Amino acid sequence: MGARYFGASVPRIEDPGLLTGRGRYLDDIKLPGMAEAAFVRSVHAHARIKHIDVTVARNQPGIIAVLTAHDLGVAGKPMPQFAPSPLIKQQRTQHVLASEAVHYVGETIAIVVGDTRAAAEDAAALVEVDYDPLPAVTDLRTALDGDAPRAHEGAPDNHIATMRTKFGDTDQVFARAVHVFRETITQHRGGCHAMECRGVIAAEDEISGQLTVWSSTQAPYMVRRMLAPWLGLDESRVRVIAPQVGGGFGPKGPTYPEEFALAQTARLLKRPIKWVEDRREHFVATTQQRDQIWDVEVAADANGRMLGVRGRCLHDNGAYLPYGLILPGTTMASFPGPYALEALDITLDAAFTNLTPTTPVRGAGRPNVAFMLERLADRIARELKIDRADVRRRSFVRKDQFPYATGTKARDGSPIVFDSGDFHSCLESAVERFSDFRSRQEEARKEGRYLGLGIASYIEDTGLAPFEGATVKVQPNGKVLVLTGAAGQGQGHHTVFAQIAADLLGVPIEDVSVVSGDTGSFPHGIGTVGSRVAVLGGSSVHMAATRVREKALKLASEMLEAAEADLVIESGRVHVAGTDRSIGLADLALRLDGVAGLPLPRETEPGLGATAYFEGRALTFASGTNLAEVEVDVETGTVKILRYVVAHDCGRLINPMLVDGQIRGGVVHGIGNALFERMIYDDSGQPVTTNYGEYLLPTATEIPRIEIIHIETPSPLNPIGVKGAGEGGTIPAAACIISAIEDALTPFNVCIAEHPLSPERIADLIDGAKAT
Amino acid sequence: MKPAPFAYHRPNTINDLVALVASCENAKLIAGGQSLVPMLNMRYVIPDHVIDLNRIESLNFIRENNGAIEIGAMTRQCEIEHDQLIARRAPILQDALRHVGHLQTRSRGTIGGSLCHLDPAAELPGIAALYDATLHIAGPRGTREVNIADWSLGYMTPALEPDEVLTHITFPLWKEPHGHAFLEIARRLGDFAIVGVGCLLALDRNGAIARAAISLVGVSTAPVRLSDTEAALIGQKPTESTFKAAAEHARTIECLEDAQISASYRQRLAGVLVARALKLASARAEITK
Amino acid sequence: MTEQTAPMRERITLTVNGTSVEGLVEPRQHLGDFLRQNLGLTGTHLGCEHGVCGACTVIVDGHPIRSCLMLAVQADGANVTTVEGMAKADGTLHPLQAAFRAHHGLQCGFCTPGMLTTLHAFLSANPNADESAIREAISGNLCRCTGYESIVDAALAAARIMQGGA
Amino acid sequence: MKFDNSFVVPIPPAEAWPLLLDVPTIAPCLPGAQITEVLNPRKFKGRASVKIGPVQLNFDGEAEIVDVDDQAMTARVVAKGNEKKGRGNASATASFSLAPDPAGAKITVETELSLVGSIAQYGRGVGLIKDISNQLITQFAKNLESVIRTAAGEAGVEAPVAGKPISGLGLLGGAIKAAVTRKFSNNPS
Repeated sequence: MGARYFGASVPRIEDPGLLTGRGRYLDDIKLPGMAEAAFVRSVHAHARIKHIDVTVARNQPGIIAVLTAHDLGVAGKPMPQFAPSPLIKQQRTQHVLASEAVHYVGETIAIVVGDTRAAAEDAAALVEVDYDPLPAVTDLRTALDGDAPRAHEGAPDNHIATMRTKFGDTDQVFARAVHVFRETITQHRGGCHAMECRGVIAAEDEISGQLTVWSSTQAPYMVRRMLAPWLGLDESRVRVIAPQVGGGFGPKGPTYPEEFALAQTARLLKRPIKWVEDRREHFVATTQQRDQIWDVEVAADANGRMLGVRGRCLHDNGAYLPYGLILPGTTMASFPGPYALEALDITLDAAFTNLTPTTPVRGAGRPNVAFMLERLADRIARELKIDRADVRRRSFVRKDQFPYATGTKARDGSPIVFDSGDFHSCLESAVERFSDFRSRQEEARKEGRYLGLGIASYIEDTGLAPFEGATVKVQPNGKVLVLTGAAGQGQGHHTVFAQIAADLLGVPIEDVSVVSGDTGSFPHGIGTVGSRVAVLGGSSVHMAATRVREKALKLASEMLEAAEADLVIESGRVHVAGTDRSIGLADLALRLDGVAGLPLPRETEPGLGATAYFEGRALTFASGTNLAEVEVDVETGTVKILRYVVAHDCGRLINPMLVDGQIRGGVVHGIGNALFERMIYDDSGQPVTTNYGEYLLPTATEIPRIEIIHIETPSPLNPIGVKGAGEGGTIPAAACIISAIEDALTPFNVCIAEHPLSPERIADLIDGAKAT
Repeated sequence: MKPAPFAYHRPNTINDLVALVASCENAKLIAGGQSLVPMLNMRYVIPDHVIDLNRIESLNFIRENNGAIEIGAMTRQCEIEHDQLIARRAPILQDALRHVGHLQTRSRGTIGGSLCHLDPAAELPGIAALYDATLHIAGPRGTREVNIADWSLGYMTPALEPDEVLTHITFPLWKEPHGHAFLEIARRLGDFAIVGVGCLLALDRNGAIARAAISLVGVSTAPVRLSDTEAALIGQKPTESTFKAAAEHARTIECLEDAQISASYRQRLAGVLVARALKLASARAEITK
Repeated sequence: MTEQTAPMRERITLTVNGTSVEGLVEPRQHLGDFLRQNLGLTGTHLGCEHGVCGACTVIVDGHPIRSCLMLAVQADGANVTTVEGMAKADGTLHPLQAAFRAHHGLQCGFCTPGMLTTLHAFLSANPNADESAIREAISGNLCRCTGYESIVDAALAAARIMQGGA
Repeated sequence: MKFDNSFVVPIPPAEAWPLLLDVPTIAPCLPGAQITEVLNPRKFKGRASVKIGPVQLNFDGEAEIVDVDDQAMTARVVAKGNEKKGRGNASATASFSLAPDPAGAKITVETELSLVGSIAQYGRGVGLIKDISNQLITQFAKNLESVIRTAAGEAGVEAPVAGKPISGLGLLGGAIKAAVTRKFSNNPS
């Protein structure tokens, strides 16, 4: 079997509908009798609710219901914990509707159901909530101080959990190190900002009692798992469908209060109800990420080789814990980066604040750790006056060390092992594109222009456990159907699954269709988080399609009376090589679908199909190095990114064009984190950047072309040799841009240990450095 | 994010408009709507009546008259952006328009809407200030004129009575050959200006500065003309040190601050951009000499 | 239900994708909602409803506009083209649509209709646009997926085809 | 947001103190504010209007005098209001204290104001809202001063008219002036 599609830049099978306005996103779904909902949300960051008066609101035209927690029967019934952990000291999940207290601006208090969204908004503005404001925790730096206000009234403190990752003897390594440097590093939160906001439709079928929930989610199976027991329903009575989803980027992974509220309200009112998050709601009600403060030390030898890292991280989890400790956990799992450290000792404390809760946003904790480690690497270079790339060269895990046990341990206690990689090749292939940079930099400085070259390397643990699965089936018309639990949000999963199946079954890709994200069409799934779908979903399609292929060959060999070894599958038919004898997959499928009175061949299960699950027993590690060239206008502090190069290793490429798309989008998200996106709250916890004029996403004019170099070290851990590619663009990008800015400002001796950086902040840094 | 309900009116003539405006309580006029509709959608502004100016044909024109460019209040930004007369006679308007929102908002946005909305960062009021423009007002008491210097009464508050409407704007053109420059720093192209600087500069036969106009947007609630700086420039040679001195002046103007931008940063940019705009305008003035 | 009076509605007539349509709209309903809800043309997407993201861009009388910032009642008598009106009746994709597919100019597809309509109007008026002009033209369209480069490449390729080149 | 104001009135503290506790007199000192209902001698319903550029806000709410200490001559007015069209809530605590002064009595008003909801969530307006609030409260203190002076029989001082809407452009102009003339300590140079 020669790969025809695997490895080729195949145009996506998803595109024709999306290009002609026929994508079916959540808000495009219209059900008979469907009402629309709006939520009354907290305007306070922290307050007791004294009273909620809905009488005026209820009497507005076009209003069907205005429901509080008590009306909905959900008071005192918080949402379940998605990811329980014994480390959690204070178990706090949000109530579907708050009835006693609110803990961040945007928290749901009441649901208003009307004939139209506009009518629901009219009435929502008339719900009177009488609050008793309480002091709010809005500053992570002091959140764990004894005298800090409590994010939750009556709590002993704001401490959620302490996590620690450690190997080697840090005391000894730091004691004998020639160099030890200490840094305080700050990273600020941003949002997901998928162009499609979240949305939910819930409808209960009166006769069957079946509850169907459409949700713009990354994880429909998780929504079902959370909803069914909470509603007291068998899982079989709850079907969750993710329609076309307009981007996810992490925050569409958790299950939200709105999903619970819509389900409960639809059942209560006995009619379908839709809620579509508007952009202002998205700014307060969809989870955010990246607030962390690091106090760390790095030990290096005389040549600048990194020996050890130790320190503490303060992590802001916002007002609740909707996702257990998964987000801080991804921070800890990102060590030791690509570096062969002798010792590591990191302690993380997660804290509650009265801000929007945090869960993973593209990269999760990894961009944080990459930023921290890369700032330390640059610090070593600066202090030792050596090339920044040399610190990496000397500190990386070498190619001959793979598989490499990092020293860290997985949650089950097993050692973490880098399965494959070639960190040095990634580095050198990117570095060589800037061989003339230093001379250009010197020339430019003579003209008063400040160029900088940034560098950042990273690893990404991908293919997160436990599993994804797929059914591959040849239909009686010869066309192939792939059913899978792994839903997509624009990555092109259907295309890559179709590529894999089409190759194995010898059919044109046009003959493969994929159905995903519907708990009613495939029994088990986890979700599209942590760059895991190509690895686990792709492998499961490969396994299932391989079984179908074997089944087809076995049956064809009987029907064509030829040895299996002599058979080839091409253009939807099984041929006896070198003859004109053949049989169509359609005929085989028809045969196995069965005809009354005609027994199936012996030891053959019905249907020309198979189901397989691929279990991710160990992580597969993607890696890479980014370089960026910037110019800083030192008078205004503005930054122009002139060039950006990514050298990237995600194992074998199923579809290079799609991988490039993932990388470019990811890099631009990271550039947003570095230069543009800042979610600002005032001291009382009011968010003040709740529109796109003030919260800035990167735009086409601010972004350079992104050059991509692929290094392929196939993963030995899965049958197709792939590693995840969804977040690798984002992970190093902020670190790379900040590195470049710092490099440009070397003549001013500016040191940068934070992001995002506004032009004003850059100007202040220059002034501050001049002054010292 | 849907607006609160309102009644809608669509007059066809200025007279009908003036009558309507006088008869509607809590009304908002909609021109291009590119600032108003977001405020409606976000329910910052909740009018009982919205009066649409888009069908009043007589408010849409660009013409030269008596040494001045006259632009009707409902002339769309994209029309000014591509107009040949403007390109010849007041190209700085087109330079500034490149920074006004985006392709799609300039398709609807109007010059009159921009002047009446009077956002502190808006570019077009800054150009009006640069030219000492006159605003022509119609109302139940007849018509009147307001100089741009008297137009702002405060934050987003033009000198317009509730029953009056802006009909057109007159930009007196400079008779002498001159150079122009419009420079702006915003976070991204099309964003609200942190600071924008417009500059017109004429040189005499000896190469000294004969006339100068400098206007800044973004720094205060209304465009700021640097009259003292302009006066000090007269007779000076257009050199780096002249520009530097002007920049020093610009750095001392009192500036607004908000959640993201401090006053001192605005002052810094005012200085930098004034120097750069003067340099560019004088280079262009050299060519026109 | 209440006895309060129904909101005032206005009757409008306009041409959408070459077909004359009528509608009864509340004055507060914006054009984007009218296209989506009243006409079922759900290809026009609402991404921010405050005029920044560009996903709702449609072409009105030849100009790309944000349909969340234009009241439906204002479109009375207008000629509107949405993404649904770009392909030929026989299903042949517009050169821009084909180029978007060939260059992977879309991922989640949510910003795509706005990108397509913006570029359709822009390239029709500026057939020789270069990369920087194209980037400027779509600077009012947010995309979180692609990083824009593939969209720019698609636009450059489509511009060549729209001019009758290779 | 915190604002401190103080002024001196030419009457002894013992005479000024009861005036200060007379809410129907002091409430209209806040520009744009009026009392709509007296619930009890120390609790009132009222209304306040303010215009921020194109945004006209109308608050309905309650004010109550609490913690009155006639010995120390201190009291607090706690007020809160909801914007009638749901655009946010305002709450304020004004702490009054009276102390002897060579010229009569010195009145100190410390006000803590907080705004929440959509009106507080527009970052570009944050600086301006602070200036307008400062201007309102300064005007309140000035009006209060003149009310007390009038009550004390001082001639030529005009008391504010209850319910008179916020002094429109003049007040706004003042706020703007306050905004643009603020001195900044972190001036570069």
